[in-house]
Amino acid sequence: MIKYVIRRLMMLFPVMVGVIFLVFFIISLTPGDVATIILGDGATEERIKDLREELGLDDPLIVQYGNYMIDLVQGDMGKSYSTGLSVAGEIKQRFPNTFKLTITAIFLSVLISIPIGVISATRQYSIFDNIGMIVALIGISMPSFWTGLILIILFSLKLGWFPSGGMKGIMSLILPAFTLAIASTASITRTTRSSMLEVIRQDYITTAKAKGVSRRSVINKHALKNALIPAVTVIGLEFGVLLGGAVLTETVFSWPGIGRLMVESIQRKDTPMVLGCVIVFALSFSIVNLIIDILYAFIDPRIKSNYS
Amino acid sequence: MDYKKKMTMLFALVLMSLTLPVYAGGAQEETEMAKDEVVVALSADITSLDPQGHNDTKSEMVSFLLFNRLFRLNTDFEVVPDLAESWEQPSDTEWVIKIKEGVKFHDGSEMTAEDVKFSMDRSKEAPKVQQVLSEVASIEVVDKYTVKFTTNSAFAPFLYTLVHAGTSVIPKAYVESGDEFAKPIGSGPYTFVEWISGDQVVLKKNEAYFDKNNMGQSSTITFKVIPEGTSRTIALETGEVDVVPELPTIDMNVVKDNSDLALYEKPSTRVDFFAMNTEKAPFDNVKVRQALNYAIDKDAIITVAIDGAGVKAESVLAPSFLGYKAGPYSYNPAKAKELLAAAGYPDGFEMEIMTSGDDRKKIAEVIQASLMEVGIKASIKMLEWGTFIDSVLRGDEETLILGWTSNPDPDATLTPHWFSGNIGGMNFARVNDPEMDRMLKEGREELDLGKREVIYNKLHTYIMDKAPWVPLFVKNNIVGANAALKGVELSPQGLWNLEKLHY
Amino acid sequence: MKGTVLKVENLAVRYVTEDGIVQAVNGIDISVEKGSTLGLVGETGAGKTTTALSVLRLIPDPPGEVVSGKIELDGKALMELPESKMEKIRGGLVSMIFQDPMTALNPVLKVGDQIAEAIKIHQQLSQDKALQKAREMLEMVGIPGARMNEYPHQFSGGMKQRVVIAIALSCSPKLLIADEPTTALDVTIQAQVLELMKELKEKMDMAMIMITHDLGVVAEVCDNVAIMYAGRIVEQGTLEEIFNNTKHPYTEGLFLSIPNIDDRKAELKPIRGLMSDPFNLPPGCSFCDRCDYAMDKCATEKPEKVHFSPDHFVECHLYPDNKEFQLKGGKG
Amino acid sequence: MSDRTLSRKMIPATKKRSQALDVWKRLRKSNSAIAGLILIFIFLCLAVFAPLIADYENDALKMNIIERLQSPGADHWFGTDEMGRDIFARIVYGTRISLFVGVISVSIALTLGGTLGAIAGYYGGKIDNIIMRTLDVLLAIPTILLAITIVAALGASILNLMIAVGISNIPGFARVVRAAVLSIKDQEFIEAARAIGSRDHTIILKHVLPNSMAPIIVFATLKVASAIMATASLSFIGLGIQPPTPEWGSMLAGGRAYIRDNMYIVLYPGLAIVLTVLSLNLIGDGLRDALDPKLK
Repeated sequence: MIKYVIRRLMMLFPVMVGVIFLVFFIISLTPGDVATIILGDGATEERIKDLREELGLDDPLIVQYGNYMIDLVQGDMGKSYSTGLSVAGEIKQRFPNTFKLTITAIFLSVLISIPIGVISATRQYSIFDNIGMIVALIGISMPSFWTGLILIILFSLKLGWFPSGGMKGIMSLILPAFTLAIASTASITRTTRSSMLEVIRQDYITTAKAKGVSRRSVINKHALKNALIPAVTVIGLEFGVLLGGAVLTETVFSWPGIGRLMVESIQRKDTPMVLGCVIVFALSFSIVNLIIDILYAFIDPRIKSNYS
Repeated sequence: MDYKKKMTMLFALVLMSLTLPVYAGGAQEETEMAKDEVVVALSADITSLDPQGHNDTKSEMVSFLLFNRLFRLNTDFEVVPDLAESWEQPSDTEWVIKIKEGVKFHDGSEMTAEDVKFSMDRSKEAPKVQQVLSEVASIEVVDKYTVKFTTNSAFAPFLYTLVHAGTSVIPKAYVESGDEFAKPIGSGPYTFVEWISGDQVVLKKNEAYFDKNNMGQSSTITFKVIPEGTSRTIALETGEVDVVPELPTIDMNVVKDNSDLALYEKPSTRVDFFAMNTEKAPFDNVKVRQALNYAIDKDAIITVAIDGAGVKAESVLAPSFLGYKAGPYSYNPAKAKELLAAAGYPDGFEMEIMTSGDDRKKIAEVIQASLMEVGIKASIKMLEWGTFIDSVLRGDEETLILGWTSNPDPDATLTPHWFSGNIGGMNFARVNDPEMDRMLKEGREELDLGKREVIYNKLHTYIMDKAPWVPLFVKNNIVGANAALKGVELSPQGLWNLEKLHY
Repeated sequence: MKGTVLKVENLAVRYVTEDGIVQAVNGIDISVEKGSTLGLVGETGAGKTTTALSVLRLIPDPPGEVVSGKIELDGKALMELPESKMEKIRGGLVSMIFQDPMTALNPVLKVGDQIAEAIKIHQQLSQDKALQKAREMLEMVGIPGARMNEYPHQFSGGMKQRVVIAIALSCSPKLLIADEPTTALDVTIQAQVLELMKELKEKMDMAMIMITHDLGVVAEVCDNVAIMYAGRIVEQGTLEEIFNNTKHPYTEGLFLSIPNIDDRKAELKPIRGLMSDPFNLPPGCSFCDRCDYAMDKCATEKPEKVHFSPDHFVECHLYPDNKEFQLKGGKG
Repeated sequence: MSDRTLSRKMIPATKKRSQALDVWKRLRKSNSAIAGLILIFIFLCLAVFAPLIADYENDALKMNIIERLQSPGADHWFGTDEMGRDIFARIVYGTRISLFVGVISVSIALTLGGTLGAIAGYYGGKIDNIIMRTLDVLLAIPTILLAITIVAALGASILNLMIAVGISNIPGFARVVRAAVLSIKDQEFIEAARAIGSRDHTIILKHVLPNSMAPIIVFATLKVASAIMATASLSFIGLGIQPPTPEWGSMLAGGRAYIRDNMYIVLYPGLAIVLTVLSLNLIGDGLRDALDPKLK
């Protein structure tokens, strides 16, 4: 098991190296000269040239990439082009906020979608099944900035239940987390429902019933645990969707997270900051999926014995 | 225990562990009833706490509270002394300025001429603000409280350059300590408490401020970052913030109709304009440029883009500027068509409008619609700000939309925009006209106000005749605030003198 | 005889699907005496499993529905019981062993827990006591008690079937229904498992229904045999009567399609054709289009029961008029 | 029931037709999928017959300051926007753009990702490893963030938007196609094709892909929906389709400041997105259920 985790972590390295190169490459395509952008209006040719040299912008892309990687290995993510602040420091401040938001959203979404999925499956084709699924699907069909604004108007302006934005206390977490959560409710509900449908047709469910296990207990003890296995995979994948969704939600709810930071940095062509954000996004996404894979072992004993 | 219960418990636990510490903070805040705190909404985070490390209005608001400059602008944009005690001009190129004695930095040390020189030298080198003092050749310390500036040539608007945040005086010892402005030390009416990236900047009143007449009024000022316009207005309505310096014009009525809120409006000096690249056909043809001046419906732009919160711009500067003169154009599509036909484009042509930002996008759309009326097919190219500026400097654009706020001396705006040497810089229309260059030089070197006015008068007429721009409008600054908030002052640049805000 | 454990009368079950209605069981009568074994024989789709599930009232609904029938288990009329009472009966009075041990055990629960669960439900024991009993059951079916903490995937097929048997027998049911318990197993394991079941049956004095299509298994363990075809019992009798005095052409066909160990050169004579479309059963005898003896009326009239002894009956048009009719035994 | 089990075991050629029929039969049973199909059909009609419904130049593009910000009524069914353009007309024409962007970007992803996935799945081994590990790089970046980065690099335009959304969906399609190919490539009829000497690309194109189409179609349907959503998200960030093109996402993003006083400006484009995305999802879900014999 530990061996497996280590092997998986090792596999992260080539992926991260690739991710960084890819982003490096894409950003290099972005029009606009960083030096000009940093210096802004009225900068002299000479100053621009100096700065380009200072930042190593005239080196071939591959050299710039190499230099970045060398620094990165030494734990140095560089300084933001636009603010001069340390990228690592900035990310350290911002990332926990995004993490807090996405984790809460995942839990909210699980809390909503697993019961809907289970009930829909046990009452396939019932009204609940139809309505439950449609409600879940409406969730992913709404652009989150639109939903967010409507929620703010409704729940903070009209009803005054929650703050309209910012990051102060548990109350301020609810609206953004909910906005984020409803976007991923559908796929988790969908997966739970279909895997539940599959599971409740399995022989071992009949075995359990034949033992005299009550209906409730058959669902909760025998079926759910099996049905959760595919659902858990989707939860892992949805984490990525949520991280992406955070970009919009953070803007609407003035949440000081890393998603907003990344978009702002892309717009400023702030390469070190964008790279820092991407690294953190990719790492956390990969690690969450690793955790999910490990989680399988606790749900599904068959997988545990496959680890080597 | 069944799995549902387990999941619920797990969720509750995670939620608690995530939010408990934060929640404690929230509760504390609620018990603090006395309203001695002012929360200002910002549309974007500040970029730096180093007054010479930024060049944007948000960071400037914070810098103005933390630091002092030798001079400052009052709400009418007149230069008034800040740190300066007295000043004189021994020659056309020399300025000797004496600073107030006994000004203390937040760490208790005293400000000297040494700090002033250090700050100005640093400013000239700082990438973001190096252009501010570009006319200054050297700075010398005369005595403990006196410095001497020498400019490259006679430079009438010199004092105006010393109001820029980039010329803030910072303690030499602090900068040399290598803290890199993590906890900035200034001399201003407020001291630094914390900056939570992307969230807020908190400042505390400086009880030992040297200028007893301009002391900070409320004990804390918090700048909260709220990027989304609608959210900013709502935060004002729910009381989460006390003042919104950049209230979306669309929400003016919401604020007006709410008796708990107050709306402040004041004309700005910012001219939003449509510039044509005179190096590119068909905009090298003056008739085409004039045609566009007739074709664009400025009233529609004002209605659509800024909800009526402004006035038509008739020339390249705001009317309040020295030597202002309105141009001859009015909305007249028929005349525009005539001119286009005369220029050889009776059926119009295709062109591209380049700009950046959501507000300008709307302007672009109205222009696009106006031009459609006279047969010109315009496409809009939206770019990110950085990319936009870069493209503009390289002259990639055919036409562009931009706004320009400047210090109140006309030269600070006219020279960058019209001097041929600034092609590749802020000379957006890429105008290379010796006559214009001559008038500009004359204006900046003329120290007599009356004569300057005449020169600039002629210049306005000349520029508008050549018509490289279509000046669009001068927008009002709109500030929304809690009706109970006192000390809300506006300058042409917007919310001003924030140290006066209090309940 | 010591009394009747199970009595099924006129049971009819159908499945309503999108493609039509499947008449799975069409009015059958069964009774199982205490301590005896009834073999329910027929090919796939004949309705054997449906019959078994009806006894447990586990027909999946939808799409399945019991159209008519009375089921009496140990004197209780099951069709009238509320679901909560029925839960007490399942696994308590009557247990079932399923065809495929590979899928019959919950992959995510330890086998010990799966056995103990039934014990806990029916004998109101504490978790510890139930686990203790589960260990005993496991040992009884020949698996070391220490393996109770393992998961199903750690067991071989035969071992899994033993676990399933342990679950089924854990509460000493009066009736055990075994649905092709050996089909999915290797031939060598089959004999072991059968032997085990037989042994435990004797020991616990249970009645048993053995569902199978394997006449060898029937010969091994059954006292009585019912031959099912397309939802009907076409012939029923004691083991002796069915094997030595075969009356129904279908039964005969079954015998003719097994290889004869004594005469390896003998030609196999499989029953021709496929079983009739269950969505659309013919009005007469369901077997008639595959029957070598078919007559005109077979296609239109349902045959009546003809008794040869109190236990032995057949549903076939050959007999009402000529009770002495002899099947050709594959020779004609 | 037994005959159904049998029919599934039949040879692929006949299987395909009967399966399609079977799927349609089951799909028809699902009310929500049918509702989705009807809605999409309506939107398709709007897209195709847009010129019969409204005048592009005059209703959807032309500024009309006098009639700006009019509430929905007889003249303007969905009201007018801040430039006095008819929102209904813009939504009708927006259907073209939204569906186009969704379909094309998915086609890009399907073509590139599908090819990679098919090659990886069919050849397996080293090739599989190289392709999939490379795609892991793309997969490690959340889709929308990747799309944002790419659009920022290429500049905002319809084409670039489709490229960005397309590229960021490549790994998803590669995975689905690869899984589908894996499940089919060892079946006997593929062996048979190989035995009679068919070439690899013929086998992949003629035998493997047609038989692994089902999960791919489902995935593609759902992805068209998410591509439309991604376009809206990019508009919000300011990287959307350029004005005055009436695109739902940019109508929504551009009109969001009016949400307080003139709710309808964002209500109707929002509803258009919700309905389209919802119906695509309903169809996708219905198809998925109909294609999955286990879920019957």
